[in-house]
Formats: sequence, structure tokens, C-alpha cells
Amino acid sequence: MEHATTSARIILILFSVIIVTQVIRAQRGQRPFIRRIPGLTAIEEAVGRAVEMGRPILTSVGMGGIDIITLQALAIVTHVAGVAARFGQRIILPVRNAAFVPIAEDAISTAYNQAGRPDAFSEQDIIFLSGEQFAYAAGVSGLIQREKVAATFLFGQFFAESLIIAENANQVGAIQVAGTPSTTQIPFFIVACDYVIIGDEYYAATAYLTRQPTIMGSLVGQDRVKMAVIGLIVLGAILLSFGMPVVWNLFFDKELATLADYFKPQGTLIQSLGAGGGK
Amino acid sequence: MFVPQTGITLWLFILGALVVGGGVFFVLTLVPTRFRKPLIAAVTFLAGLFFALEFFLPVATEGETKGQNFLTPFLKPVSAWTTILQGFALGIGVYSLVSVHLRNIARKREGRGFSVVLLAAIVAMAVPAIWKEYNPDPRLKGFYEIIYDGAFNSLNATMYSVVAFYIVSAAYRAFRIRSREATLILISAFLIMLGQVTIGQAITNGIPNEGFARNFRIENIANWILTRVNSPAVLAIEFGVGIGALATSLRIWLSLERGSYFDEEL
Amino acid sequence: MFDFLADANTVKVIKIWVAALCTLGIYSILYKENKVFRFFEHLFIGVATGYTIYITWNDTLKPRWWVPMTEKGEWWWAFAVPAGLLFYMIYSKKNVWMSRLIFGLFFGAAAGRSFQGFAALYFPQVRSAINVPLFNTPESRAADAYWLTPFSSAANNLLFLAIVVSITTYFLFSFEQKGKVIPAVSRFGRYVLMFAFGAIFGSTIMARMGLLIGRVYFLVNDWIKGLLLGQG
Amino acid sequence: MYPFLRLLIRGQRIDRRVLYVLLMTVVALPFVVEIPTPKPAISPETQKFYDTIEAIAADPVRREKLVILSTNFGAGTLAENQTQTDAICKHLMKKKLKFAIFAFVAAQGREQGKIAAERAATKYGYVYGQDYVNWGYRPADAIEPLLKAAVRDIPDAVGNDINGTPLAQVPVMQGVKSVNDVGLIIEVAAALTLPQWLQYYQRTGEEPIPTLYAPTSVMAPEGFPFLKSGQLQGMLFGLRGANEYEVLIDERDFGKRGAASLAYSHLLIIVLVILGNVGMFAQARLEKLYREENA
Repeated sequence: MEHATTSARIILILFSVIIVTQVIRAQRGQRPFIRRIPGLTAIEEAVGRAVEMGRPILTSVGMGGIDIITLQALAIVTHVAGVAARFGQRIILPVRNAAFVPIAEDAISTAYNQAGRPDAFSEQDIIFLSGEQFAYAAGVSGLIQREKVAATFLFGQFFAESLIIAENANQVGAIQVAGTPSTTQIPFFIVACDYVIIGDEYYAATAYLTRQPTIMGSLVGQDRVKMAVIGLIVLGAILLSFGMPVVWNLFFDKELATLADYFKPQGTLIQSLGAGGGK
Repeated sequence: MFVPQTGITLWLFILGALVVGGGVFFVLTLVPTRFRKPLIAAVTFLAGLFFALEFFLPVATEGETKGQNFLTPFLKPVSAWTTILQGFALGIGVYSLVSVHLRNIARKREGRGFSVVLLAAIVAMAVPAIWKEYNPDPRLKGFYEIIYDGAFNSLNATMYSVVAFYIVSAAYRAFRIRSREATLILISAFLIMLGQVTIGQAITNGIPNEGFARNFRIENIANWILTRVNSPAVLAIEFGVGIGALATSLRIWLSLERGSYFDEEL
Repeated sequence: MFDFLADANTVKVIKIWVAALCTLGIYSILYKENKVFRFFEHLFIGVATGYTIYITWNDTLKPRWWVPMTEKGEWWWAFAVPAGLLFYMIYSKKNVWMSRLIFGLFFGAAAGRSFQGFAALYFPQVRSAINVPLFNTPESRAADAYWLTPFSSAANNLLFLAIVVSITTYFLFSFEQKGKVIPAVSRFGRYVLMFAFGAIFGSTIMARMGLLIGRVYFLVNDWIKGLLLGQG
Repeated sequence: MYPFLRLLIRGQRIDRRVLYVLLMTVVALPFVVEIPTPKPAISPETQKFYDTIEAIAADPVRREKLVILSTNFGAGTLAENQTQTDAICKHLMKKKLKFAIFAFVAAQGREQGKIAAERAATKYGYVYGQDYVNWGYRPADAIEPLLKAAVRDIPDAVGNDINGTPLAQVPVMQGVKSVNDVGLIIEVAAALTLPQWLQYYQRTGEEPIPTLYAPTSVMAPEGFPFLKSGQLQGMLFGLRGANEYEVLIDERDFGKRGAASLAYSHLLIIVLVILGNVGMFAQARLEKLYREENA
């Protein structure tokens, strides 16, 4: 879809309006409700136990560059740093994207200042290891084994190196909490970490941890959009069973000339109907 | 105005551009603090507006600019500028890595020998790699091949392959029937493993591969799991993440985002 | 001087020895973190950084910026220098905010593209999620259909819907999951999630073993057989 | 007391270094000794991958269009992605199709693509520039705008090939201008590099371009929803897919030997997991026996 079709414009703008109104309403003081996800108790617990062990904590914002998911990871890592800073605990943050080093330094040093322990923060602990995926994994593994880290907090986008980092930390007995929207890496975190924040809980984590009205409002908006999509899918499936592909056509990637076209099965619909695999 | 120049005038124009660019740069330093955040918000919004409008605006249905709107021709220059500016950011990483390791050496820190190895490796890779483009000396090419194929490629592939060992120790430790969820993970992992490997497939080779019986062949069970259970599960997770990404993009585009990076006083 | 570097055969032998030592050096971490691993770890980070420098210059900055500016006379590329310099304002105490201009540019552009990204990636997914008719399914009309197909395909499609709905319910956060129905649907969603993650784990073992096989094949074939036993 | 149970209990606490040595031997064995393993069952997605290329080669119009072979993988995933790329190059060359190698995430993707093409070129008499071209590497963050620009004008958006010659002057690129001149996209991937093609290229021409996917096994599960929605026409599921594909184009090579190691490494994991669980149950049983005795 190189350019939006009419229905894409309507749907996308509708979704955006739902989300933005919830955000603005939350910013105007209407504090929305967000249920506590179990993963967050795990974060608080892990930082507590790590502080008792007195060894440094290793965190990571994942393998992403200057993108949205990595910024989200930084928000969670900053929260962890804030909690650890109160006890003067050292946070190590090896970074994969060079341009992200200053952003991370900014956020983490602010967290230490706000916790009243600027002395505990050292710029040395936020270092660019390598842009190359596995050179980064080798560097982090070496760090984990040498520093005998007490805990690891792995958030953001991960690829095949996830298990290298998690299993090395497991070997030094570190408590591990991971959270990633990268679906294919979640199984590796599940087998090697103590707690894993899955898929969308990743966004809920920042909302709950930071209690920021903007992010909480956004989460409510996201829920509304999710419910809308689910409603459309169930309605669409039922209508399609009766041979009415109207909802299906709303999400069609070619421009439909007239309103009536939305009620006629479009060319690829018949061909894709046959795409079902089950016998 | 934007006409390619040649010879001396080219270098004058380049100098002119640098001076003008430097001037804008200097003016930016004078921007008072209270205008800084709005300026950043404006830059962020406009950068996003370009791509949003290019996608949303209706396109010409026929004629020379078929399938385009007035912004589409600018996609190419924007792509070129994005690529180049991304390239300029490289210096930050190299600087921060080199400065950390130079400090280790200067302060005679424990393990500074390894820092020397690291800095030497950067030079041993970058210099011959770039130099060979300008100097066809076969010795250079040979040295580059040793460093690239011999060191870099093998280190990369080996570090990746270490995951295989960790999979065995992680699976051995984690796949224990001690909770409902752990058992579910164990069962589906086993079914897929058996279904994908010739030895596993051999177990149910006896069953005919058509009609109702075919559903009991291990590779069909594995395929059913991947297409009928994994596919909707991955689809549902990706929906949530996709909507989350869209929401986060909206917050950043409209500078609604809060949090330590965005609230900091400038 | 260094003429051996010109001879292809010697280079090949040296390359295999270097690769073998690197491979065994990295595998030494499996025993425990040791000085040998630390050497190859730092060698790896250095070589990787060197390669990134080469690739960024040779494949991007030279052909798309330096050559057009200096040889094709497109002088306006010179504006990239002050613009690129904005990145480095992160190191200035007073004007660090200026680096936020260029980061803002990239964040904004990525955010602006997310509309097309969302539509192009998820609209076909929504269509495939809708495309699960609960009766007179296309499979039942297909050539290899047999007596069970209408029921099995309808059951499969119902399962597809149930999984999509239950997992999405699991990921709803704006209300407390109480009562009888919602927690049950959510729990079913979580179990399907775990089952799906087990399947992903199982299917990934193949990939990891493939990598190890690649390295072992190199060690056995190129190094031991090739060089040590001379069956080259 | 209960020596047999005590032996079983040790099965759940095997030191991980023993596991690693066991894995290494099991994987290395098939390369030292010829171990017969049964022929693989061809899975549906591999068959569709093969059939799509065969169908395009048989179609007089589409076989003249360019095939984009996007090699987005690095040295880390050679065993899977290189085996896939080698097999794909042989198949494309067997069918005399024009193709362009292109990498936009892993910088070494362009070198690995080059190696695969050169290996097969000697056998099938393919000449660089005449029959195939290598567009080289572009940084990941700039690929979206580049693809959007390449919808209208590929030579201009991509710029020059790996040797620095502008694409317009490369013989095989003659007549290849816009997205409608591209007949097939093949994405060999080690990470998430498929969405860019689907988002910004596949459906931007007059008709959707058939797209084939050759991911590592870890990325493959995410490909199934796209197969179902018709956005993908076929997929090679990691090394397993490559092994089956080698059987289909009868060019058995690394895939066959690798398959034996694969089979035995999986068997090792299954045996170890069973041992671990048996050990756990044995311990529970032993503790119950002790409690009964002292009670």
C-alpha cells in the first residue's frame, strides 16, 4: 500500500483520534486505571535482591537504534536505575547504537540525581560496545562474567543474541527480568530468565512504572483500539461466513471506486479464501 | 540556484555552503531556552508530517504523475539525506569506544592490554579495508581477506553458534514438568522438534499420508501447530505490539511524550 | 616485504589458522570466562568497529556524499557537514539541546512513516484473521476434501478466532480482569501463548544447531582435514 | 539404599560442561563418519517456494523481469542462509533468470551473496553484469525511503553496483526502471527484514510482486501468518527448508550432511530432557520413601 486508500485513511485517523483523545484527557488530570501486571512486582523484587548481593546490575535497551521501542526500554531501565540509585548501586548499560549513548547518559544521570546519589553514577558504565550484533553479545557476556552481576534487566528489541546474554547471566546466578516485543525471542528469555514481560505488556510496563499520565492515557487508547479491531475481526468472520465481505474489504489494499464495491467480494478475496491450510 | 558547479567555483560554493551552514549553526546557539523545546517539537512534527502527508494525500489518477502526490518526488532526496546523516552519526560510537579504552591505557587500569588489542584491531580492519579501494596492491587485499574472512567472519559465526550450546543447557534445565505452563512449553517444543527432523519423521512414516490418518503423522502435527496455533498467536501478539508502536509514534510525533528524556530542562 | 600476503595459497592457510584460533578462543567461554576469551572478545569488538567504519565510508558516505559533492559538482551536499555536526553537540555542555534537533528529525520521520507501516503490515493480517469462515469453508470445496474436511476446517477456523480473541484479551490493561468469563478467557490466552512459545523454541533449535554445524564443519573439514592432516 | 533411584537422581544435575562436550561430539560425528539418515519429507511451504520459481521461469513475460535476491544475513547464520542462497542461485541460474543481489541490514550480506553467485556462476556459465548484478549494501535506517523512491526509478534510487558502476550502465539492468519491471522478490533473512519489502514495495506496482522468504529457523514462525494472508508465496524454513529444497532441485550439498548432525543434536536434547524429568520424579519418590520410613 504505497498510498492510503479511503478506508485506510478513515481507519487510521479514527484509531489515532481514539488514542490521542485518551492521552490528552489523561494529561488534563483524569487519572486512568491501569491494572498491575505481574512482571512489575518481579522488577521491584529483582532490584531489591540485587541490592542485597551488592554486585552491580547489568541493564540493556536492546539492539534497536534511535527508535520508539528502544526509547521505551530506556524508560524502564531509567526506572530501575532510579530504584538502584537510592542504594548507591552501580548500573552497567552496554549500548549497541552509538548515537544512543548520550541519550542514555542523560536519562540515567538524571535518575541518579533525582535519587540524590549523583556520586554513584559514573559515565564509564554507559559504554558503546559495538554495532555488530554478536560483537555486542560477546562484549556483554564478558562483562557479565567478569563483574559477576547480581541482576540483569534486558528490555527492548532482541534477536538471536538474547539467549547468549541470558544464559551467561544465568551461569553467574544473576536474577533476570526481560521484556521484549520481539516475539521470536520471548521463548529464549522464558527458559533463561526469572520473569519475562511479553509482547504488549512491554508498553504497559512503562505506563505502570512511570505513572506518567500520557503513557497511561495512551494505554487506555490502545486498549480501545484493540477491542475495536477484535470486534471488527469477529464481526467480519461471521459476515464472511454468510458471504458478505464488507469488513474484509475495509482492510483491502486497493482503492475501491464506489460504496457498493465494499459489499462485493474483491478479486483476491476468492483466491485468498482458498489459502486456508487445515485438512 | 541548485545547479552543479565545476572547478574553483565548485569549491567556492562548497565553502559558501559551509559558511552559511555554520552561520545557521551559530544562530541556533543563540536561541533562548524558552524557544528551544517548541523548536524541537516543530522539527519533529514537520519531519513526521512529510511522511504522513505523502502517505495520506490522494494521488493523481492519470497523466504523467500517475500514482503520485506533490510530495512523492521528494522521497528520493529525503532518502539520500537520511542515509548520509546516519553515516555521520558513526563518529559518536567510535569516539566513545576509543575514549573508554584510551582512558584504560592512560590510567594503567587492569586489563589495559586488552584495550590495546581492541584499538589495534580497529586500525587493522579499517585501514586496509579502505586503503584497498584506492591501492590495488595484492598484499593489501590478502591482509584484508585474512582479517575479514579469518578473524571477523569466524568470530561472528562462532559467537552466534554458541547459542546452540546454551539452548541445550537451557532446555535441559527449564523443560521440567513442574508447572502447567512449563509442561505446555515442553510438549509443543518436543512435537515441533520431532516433526522437523528426519529421525522424528521416521517414527510416524508408517501412517498413510492422506485422508484422516494423515493428521497423525508427526510432521503434519508440527505443521498444524505452526499454522493453526502459532500463526494466530503470533498474529495476536503482533497486533498489540503494532498498535503500541502506532500509539508511541503518535505521542512522539505530536510531542505529547513525557518521561526523563523528554522533560529534561534544556 | 610482506610479499607472502600476495600469494593466494599462503593467505588461505593463514586465514584458516586465524579462523580456527578465533573459533576455539570464543568457545573457551563455555568452560569459563578466561583471558583467552577476553582477548578474542576485544579483538572481535575492534574488528567489528573497523568493519563498520569501512562499510559506512565505502558504501554510503563516499558514493552518495563525497563523490557527488567533489566530482559531480553538487555543492549543496556540503550542508550535510553542519547538519551532521548537530549529532556531536551531545558533547557540548552548553548546547547539548541542539543534538535533540537532529534526533527529533529522525524520531519524527520514523513516527510519520508509522501510518504507512501500520497499514501495509497489519491490514493484510486483519484480512487473514477475518478470512476464517465458520461454514462452507473453501477447504471443503477443495479437490482433496474428504468427509471430515468441512468440520475440521470449520473447527480450525473457530480455533483461530478463539486464539486471536483470547490472546488479545490477555493483553488488555485498562480494567481489572475480574469476574468469571474474562479471567478464564485470559488464562486460556496465556496457555496458548506458552504453547506457541514452546513451538517457536522447538523450531529455533534447528537454526542454532545449523550454526554450530557450520562451525564444526569448518573445524573438521578445512582445519583438521585440510591443514593438519594435509588432505587439503 | 535404593542405589538405582540414587543413580537416576544424578540424571537431573548433569554439569553443563558435560552437556557441551556431548553436543560437540554428536554434531561432529556425521562429518567424520558417513551416517545414513532418511530423505526429508518436503513440507508445503518449501514446495510452494520451488513451484513459484518454476512458474515464473515458465511464464514468457515474467521470466524477462528482474528477480531481486535480497541477502540480508551476516557470517553468523552461514550454515542456514548461505546454504539457502547457494541453492537459490543454482535454481535461478538453471532457469536462466536475471537477478540482482542486494543487502540492506547485514553489511556482509553483499559479500555472502557474491560468493554464492560466483560459486554457481562457474557451473552455469553466468557472467557478472550480463546475467546478474550485485547492488551492494545500503544502511538499514535508510532502506524505507530508498524503497519508496525505487518504486518509480530503481537505477536512480539504488545508485551504483558493488563495483561502483551506475546501475543504468549495467547490461542486465537494461529495461529495468520501475517496480513493474521486478518479477520476483526473494528475501534471505537472519533478522526482521521482510516487512520493509511488504510495506514499501510488494504491492506498490500494477500487480503485487510474488515474494519468497528464506529465513533462519528462528525467524520462520513469523512467516506463517504472511503465507496464510497471501503476502508470501513460499518459504524455506531454515536449514530444514534448504535441505528439502536441495532435494527438489537435485543439487544435494551441505544440506544433506548437515541434516544428519541436526537429527542427532535434536535427539540428544530430547534424551537429556527425559533424563532430567526422570531424575526429578526419582528424587520425589526417594523423598517419599524416606518420609514413610521415618514416619
